[in-house]
Amino acid sequence: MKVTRKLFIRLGAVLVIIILGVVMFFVGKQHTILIDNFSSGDYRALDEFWVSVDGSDYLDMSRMMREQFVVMGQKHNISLQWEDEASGQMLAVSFNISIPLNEDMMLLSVPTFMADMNAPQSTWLTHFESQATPSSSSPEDNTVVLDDTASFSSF
Amino acid sequence: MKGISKEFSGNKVLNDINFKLYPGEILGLVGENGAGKSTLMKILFGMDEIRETGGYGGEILIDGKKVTFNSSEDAIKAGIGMVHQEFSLIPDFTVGENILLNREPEKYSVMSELFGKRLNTLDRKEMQRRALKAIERLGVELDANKKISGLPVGYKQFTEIARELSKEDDKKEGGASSIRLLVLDEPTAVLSEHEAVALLKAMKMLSEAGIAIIFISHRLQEIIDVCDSIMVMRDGLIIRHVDKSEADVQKIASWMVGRSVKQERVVKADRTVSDEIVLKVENLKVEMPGEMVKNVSFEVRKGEIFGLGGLAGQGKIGVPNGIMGLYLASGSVEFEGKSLKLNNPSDPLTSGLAFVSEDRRGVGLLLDESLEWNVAFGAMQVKNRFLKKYGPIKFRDNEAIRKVTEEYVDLLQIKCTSTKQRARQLSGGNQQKICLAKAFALEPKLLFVSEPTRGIDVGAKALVLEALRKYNEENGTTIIMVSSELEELRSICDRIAIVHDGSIAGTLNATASSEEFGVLMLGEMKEARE
Amino acid sequence: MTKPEINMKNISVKELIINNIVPILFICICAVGIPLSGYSGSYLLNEILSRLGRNSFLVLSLLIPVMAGMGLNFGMTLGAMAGQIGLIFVSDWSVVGIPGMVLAAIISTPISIILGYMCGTILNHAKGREMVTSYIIGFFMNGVYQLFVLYLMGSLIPISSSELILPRGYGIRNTVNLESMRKSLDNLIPFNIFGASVPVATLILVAIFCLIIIWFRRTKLGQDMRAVGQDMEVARQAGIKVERTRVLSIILSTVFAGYGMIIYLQNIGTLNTYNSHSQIGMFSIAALLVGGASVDKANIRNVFIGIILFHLMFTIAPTVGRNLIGEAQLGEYFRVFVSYGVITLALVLYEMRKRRAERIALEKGEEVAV
Amino acid sequence: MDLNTVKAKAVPMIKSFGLPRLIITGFLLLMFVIAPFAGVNVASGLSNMFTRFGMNAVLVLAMVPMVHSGCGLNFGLPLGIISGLLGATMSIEFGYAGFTSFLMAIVLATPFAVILGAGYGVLLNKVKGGEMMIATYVGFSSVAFMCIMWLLLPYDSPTMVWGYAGTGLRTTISVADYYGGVLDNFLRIEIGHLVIPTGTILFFALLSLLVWLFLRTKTGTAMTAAGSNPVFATASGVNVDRMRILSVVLSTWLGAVGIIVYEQSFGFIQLYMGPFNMAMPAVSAVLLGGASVNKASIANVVIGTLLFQGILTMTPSVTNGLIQTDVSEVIRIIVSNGMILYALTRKQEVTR
Repeated sequence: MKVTRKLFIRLGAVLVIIILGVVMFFVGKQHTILIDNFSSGDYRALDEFWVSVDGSDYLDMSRMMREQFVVMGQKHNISLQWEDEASGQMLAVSFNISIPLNEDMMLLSVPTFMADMNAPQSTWLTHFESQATPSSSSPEDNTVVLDDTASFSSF
Repeated sequence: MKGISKEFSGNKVLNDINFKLYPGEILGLVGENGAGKSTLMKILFGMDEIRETGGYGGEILIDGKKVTFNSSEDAIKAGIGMVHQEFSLIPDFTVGENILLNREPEKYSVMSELFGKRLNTLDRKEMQRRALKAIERLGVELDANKKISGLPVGYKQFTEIARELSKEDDKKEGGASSIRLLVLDEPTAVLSEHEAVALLKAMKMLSEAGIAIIFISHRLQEIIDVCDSIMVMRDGLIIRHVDKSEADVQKIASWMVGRSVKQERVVKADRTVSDEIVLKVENLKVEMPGEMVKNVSFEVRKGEIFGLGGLAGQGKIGVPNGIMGLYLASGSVEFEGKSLKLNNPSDPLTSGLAFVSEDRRGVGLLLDESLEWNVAFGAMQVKNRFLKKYGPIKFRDNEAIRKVTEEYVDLLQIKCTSTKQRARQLSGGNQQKICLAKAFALEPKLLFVSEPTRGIDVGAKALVLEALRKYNEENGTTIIMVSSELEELRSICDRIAIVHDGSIAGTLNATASSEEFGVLMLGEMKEARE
Repeated sequence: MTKPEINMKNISVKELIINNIVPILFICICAVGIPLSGYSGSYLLNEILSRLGRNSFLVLSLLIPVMAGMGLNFGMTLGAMAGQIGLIFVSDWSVVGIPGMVLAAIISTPISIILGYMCGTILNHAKGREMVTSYIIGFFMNGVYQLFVLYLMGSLIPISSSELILPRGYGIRNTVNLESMRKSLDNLIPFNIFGASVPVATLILVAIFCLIIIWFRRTKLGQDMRAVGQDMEVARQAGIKVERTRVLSIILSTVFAGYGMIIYLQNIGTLNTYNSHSQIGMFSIAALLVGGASVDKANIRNVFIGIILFHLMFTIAPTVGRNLIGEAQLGEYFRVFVSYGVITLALVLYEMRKRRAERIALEKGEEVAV
Repeated sequence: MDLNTVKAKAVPMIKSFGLPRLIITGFLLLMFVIAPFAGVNVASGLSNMFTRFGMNAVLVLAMVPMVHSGCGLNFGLPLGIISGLLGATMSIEFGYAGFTSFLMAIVLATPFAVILGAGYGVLLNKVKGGEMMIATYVGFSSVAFMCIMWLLLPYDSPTMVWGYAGTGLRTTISVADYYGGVLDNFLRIEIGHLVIPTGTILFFALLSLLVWLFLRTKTGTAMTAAGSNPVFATASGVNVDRMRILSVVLSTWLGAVGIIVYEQSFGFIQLYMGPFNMAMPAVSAVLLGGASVNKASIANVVIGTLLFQGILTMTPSVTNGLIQTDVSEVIRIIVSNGMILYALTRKQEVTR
C-alpha cells in the first residue's frame, strides 16, 4: 500500500515538474513581432501611427517603416493610435494577437489590418523568414577554444 | 546455551559449552586470550563473522525456546545488547546523538513523501528524552549534550551501554523486546579506578532491574566483587562454573592458565649461558597504541633465550618495538655496555640487534617484492652485504642475493615456487620463515622475535621454534622472544618475564609452576583491591 | 550550523591565528589593496553584491559533500556542465527570461542526477582520495561534455538555431549569447543602495538555499551524512548505508551546482561553451577556503565571508597591479596565483592538522591509560 | 588447443595487461590498419609518433622516482618544468648557442631543480597520504607564481623579451638559434616519409639507463622499499623521509631536463600558462604503460609514451581522413583522464 502511495506521489511530482517545464516553454518562448507600415497590395500605408506592444511606450511609425518588438510568450496586446484623415480625430484600437508556438518571427502588417479589422488574424499576421546574414564559413568560425586556462581572464 | 561448539577451518575453538543464566544474574567470564570467550559472545550475538565461517553447533535457548539469530539485528530484537571493546562512537556527536545513532526518533516532514523517509527531521526533544532515560537507568551522571570527543574514556563506555539500554525504546517502531541480556566485553580495561567503580555500580543497578549481564574482564577482583557466578574458560572449554562464594583470585588464576604442559622443554639442559649481561633495559617507556609500555626494566644474559609474556594489550609487544625505534620511546637501553640511541631504527640495527615483528604483513615484509628482496634488504642496508662496488657507487649484487635466499629457503624449508615469488603469495607460516631469514641474514648478536607463531599452523609453529632454538645453540645468539602463548615460551626459554600493565610483574624461571605465572599475568599480586 | 566550540578558552591566540590563517591573510591583502586600487566604495559594493549573488549558490553547493566527509567536491564541474547543457537547449528553443532559467534548471536536473550518481559511485571506489579523484572526474567528464557539445549537438542531438551551431553544421559555438536572460533574476526586484544595485531576487534564492541546508542538517539524512563523514566504520556498524549516503551527498551537490551555474551565467550574460565550467569548481573551492573552511569543516558563514574576501581580491587585483607596476597583466596573474595558492595552503594545513590531531589523540589515549 | 585452455591462458594475461591498456593498444593498431584507407601515410604517422615520443618520454620518465618512493603520481611536474624553463631562458640570456646552450640549460636548471625539489619533498613529507592533491596544486600555484616572475625578472635578451616594452618575457620563445633540434638532428634517420629523431631517443635511453642503474644501487633499493612498505623500510634502518625527498629531487630534475628536451624538439619555449597542463599527459602516459599509483618501471614509460603519443598523432589524421572531423582533443582528454581514474579506483592500490 505504502509503496504505491509513495510511487504515486513521486510520479505526481515528476508530472508536475514536466508540466511546469512545458508551461515555462510556452510562457518563456521568445518571439519577434515586426510591425510594419508598408503598402502591400491593395492596402496603402498609413501616413503615421503610434504603436504599443503589451503596454510599452508608444512608438511613432511613419510611412515605410518597420519596427521590431521582441516579446515573450504567445498572447500579446497591441494598441494602435492614429489620426483619422477625414475627421482629424485621434482614433485608437487595441487588440490581442496569439503567435503560433513554432514561429520565431511574425510580420504584422498594419495597413492590412486597418483595411479589415475583422479579418482573421492570419491575413495580417504572417510568418516572416528572417534574412539572417549568411555566416561566412571561414575556418576560424569553426574552431573553438578548448584550452581551459583561457577562462582565467574571463572570470 | 547448550552444547555450543565452533570450528574455524578445522580448529576447534569452542567445545561443548553449556551454561545457564537467570534474569538479573551477573556472570563473570574469564579466560586467557584465545580461550574462546569472544567467539562465544559473537555466536550469542549472531555476528556475520560466525555465519560466514560455517556457523556453529549446539543451540541457544531463551526462556526455554530455541532461537537462531541470523544477524545481530535478530539478537537485538531478542533483547540482547553487546558492548564491544572498541568504541563505536562518532566523536563530534553529542552523547545523546551517539546513544541514538541511526535510531533517532523522527518527526514527519512533507518532503519525506517525495524523497523518502530519510528526509524526516529529527525529533530533538524526543531524542533528549530517550537519551536521558537511558542514562538515568544506568545511574550515572552524564550530560547528553556534551560532545563525545571531549569526554574521558569512562563516559564513552557509559554512552555505549546507554545505547544498548535505549534500544528498548525502539520497540514501538521495530518490535524489539526490552533488553534482557547485556554483554560487556572488557569494559573496565580502559577505565580509571574511579570510573570502573562507577561502572560496577551501574551494573549492579541494572541487574537489580532484572537485566542479566555477562561480564568479561581480566581484572579478577572486579569479577569477584560484582558477579554472582564465575565461569572460567580455557582452550574452548568451560573449566569451572562456580558461585562467587567458591572462588578467590588465586583459584581463578590457576584455573585460567593451568593447562597440562603439552610441549616438552626442548632446550638442552647442559647448554651454557654465560653470566655476562648483554642487554640492560631501564625505565623503558614506549608509546605504542594498544601496547603501552610504562616502565620496564630487565636484563638479558648473553646466549640465553629470554621470554616476554603476558596478556594482550599489557605492553609486552611494545618492548621490542620501542627498543628497535619503531615507536616513540624513552628510558635507557644498554647493549654490550654501550647505550643505544632510541627512536632511531638504524642505531640498534647497526649495533647488531635484529627484530622479527609481530606485524608480519605490515612491518615484516615487502609484500609486493620478491623473496630475495625481503631476505636481503635489511642486511644490504645495515651491513652493506650483497653489494658490488664500482667506485663510490654500490650496486645490488643480485647473484649473491639469490644465493643467500636459496640457502635460507632450503634451511627453513620455505615452500615457494621460486625465490622471485612475491612475498604476498606465500602462506602465513612461510611468510614468518621469510621474516626469520631476513633477521638471520643480518647475522645479529641479539634477536627480538615477537609473536613468531601467531596465526600459523602447528607444523610451521614447531619448525619456527626449532629454527630459533637451533640458531641460538649454533651461533650463541641471544634471543628475546615475545609471545602471548605461555606454554610456547616455557618450552624454549630459559627465563620468562611477565609484563603486566606496562611494566614487568616478575621474572621467573621457565620451570616455575603455572600458578605462579598465572598470578603474575593477572597482576593481582601488586594491586590488591578491596 | 555548528555551534562554537565549547572549550573556546583552551584555544590559544596562536592556534586561533593558525586555524584562520587563510582569512586573515586575505583580510590583509584586501586592506592593503583597496586603497591602492583607488576604487570607490560604491563601485566595490556593487561588484561585491553582484558577485555575491552569482557565486553564493555555487559555493553553497559544496557544503553537503564536506558534511559527508568527502572533502571539497571538485566534481561540481559536472553540475556546471549539466546547467550549461540546460542553458544551451533553452537558448536554442529561444525560451528567455525567468521561464528560460526555470526550464534550464528542469532540464539540468536529470543530467545532474545521472552525473552525480556516476561521480559518487566512482568516489566510493576511491575512499580516502576523494578529492583528487573528483578532480580527475571533472577533467574526464569535460571530455565527454566536449564530445556531446562539440560533435553530437547539431548532428545527433537536434539543435536548430544557427546562432548556436558552428557554420560547419554541428557543434556549439564558442559563446552562447544569453543576453535575453541576462540579469533577469538579478533585476526581478529592482533595489538600489548607495548607488549599488542589489540582486534582491537572487539573494532571496540564496537565502532559501541556506535555509534548505540548515533544515537538511536536521533531517535524518543530514544526521546520517554527518555520521558517515566522521567515521564511516562506526556509521556502518550502526546500520547506516554508508555508500548510498555518500552517493546521495554527491548527487545533491551536483544538482545544486547545476542550478548555481544557471544563476551564475544569467548574471554574466554569456556562456563560454567550453570554458565557463572548467574553472568554476576551482574558484568556488578557493572562495570557500578563503572563508575559513577546511576539507572537513565548512559552514554557511565560511561561504559568505569567503566570497566577499575572495572576490574583493579578484576585483582589485588587476588595477592594483597596474597602479603598482604598471602592468594589469601582473594583477591577473597574481589573482590566479592567489586562487591556487589558497587551495594549496588550505590543503597543506589540513593535512598537517590531521597528522597533528592523530598525534594528540595518541598522547591523550596514553594519559587516560596512565 | 580447445577453447577452454585458450580462455584459461588468455584471462590472466588480459588481467595482468590491464583491460584499458588492451583496449587502447587495440585502438591504436586499428588506427594503423585503417590509416591507408583514410589516405594517411603510415610512415609519416610513425615518424610523428617517434618524434613525439622523443619529445615527451623524458617528462614521463620523471614520474618514475616519485612513484618508486611512494610519493604517488607526480602531479607536481610543473615544478620541474619551471626549473627547466629557468635553465633554458638563462642559457639563452647568457648567449650560449648550439649544443652548448642545450647542455648549459640543463646545468643551469639543475640547482633550481634541486632546491625546488627539496623544498617540495619536505612539504610532501608533511602531508603523507594527501600527496597527489597537494602536488597538483603546488604545481598550479608555482606556474601562476612564475607567470608573475616571467614579467618581472630582469631578462633583456632581445629574442626573449617583448619588443615594445623591453621587459617581460614573451609567451613563446623560439629556440631555433640556440638548441632547437640539436638532439633531433643528431644521427637523424630519414627513409622516405619515415623520420626518426635518433639523438633524442638516444638521449632518453641514456637517462633511462641512469635511472635504471640508480634503482639498482643500495640507495635506489632503499628508495623502492620505502615506497613499497615504508614501515618495513624504517624497521630496516632506512630513513624514509630522506628517500622520499631524494626521489622528489630526482623527479623534479628529470622534469627539468624533460622540458628542455621537449623544447629542442618542439622549437619553442612556452612560458606563462604553458606548463600548466603538462602533468596530466605525462601521468596518464606512465599509467597507460602499466604503472600504478605505487609501481612504475622504465618499460612502463616506454610503452606508455609510445601508446599515448601514438593515439595522439594517429587519431587526428585518421579521423580527419575518414569523417572530416578532428575528435583527437576529445579522445586525448577521455583517454588520459580515464586512465588516471582507472588507476585511482583500483582496489588493490587503495590498500597501501
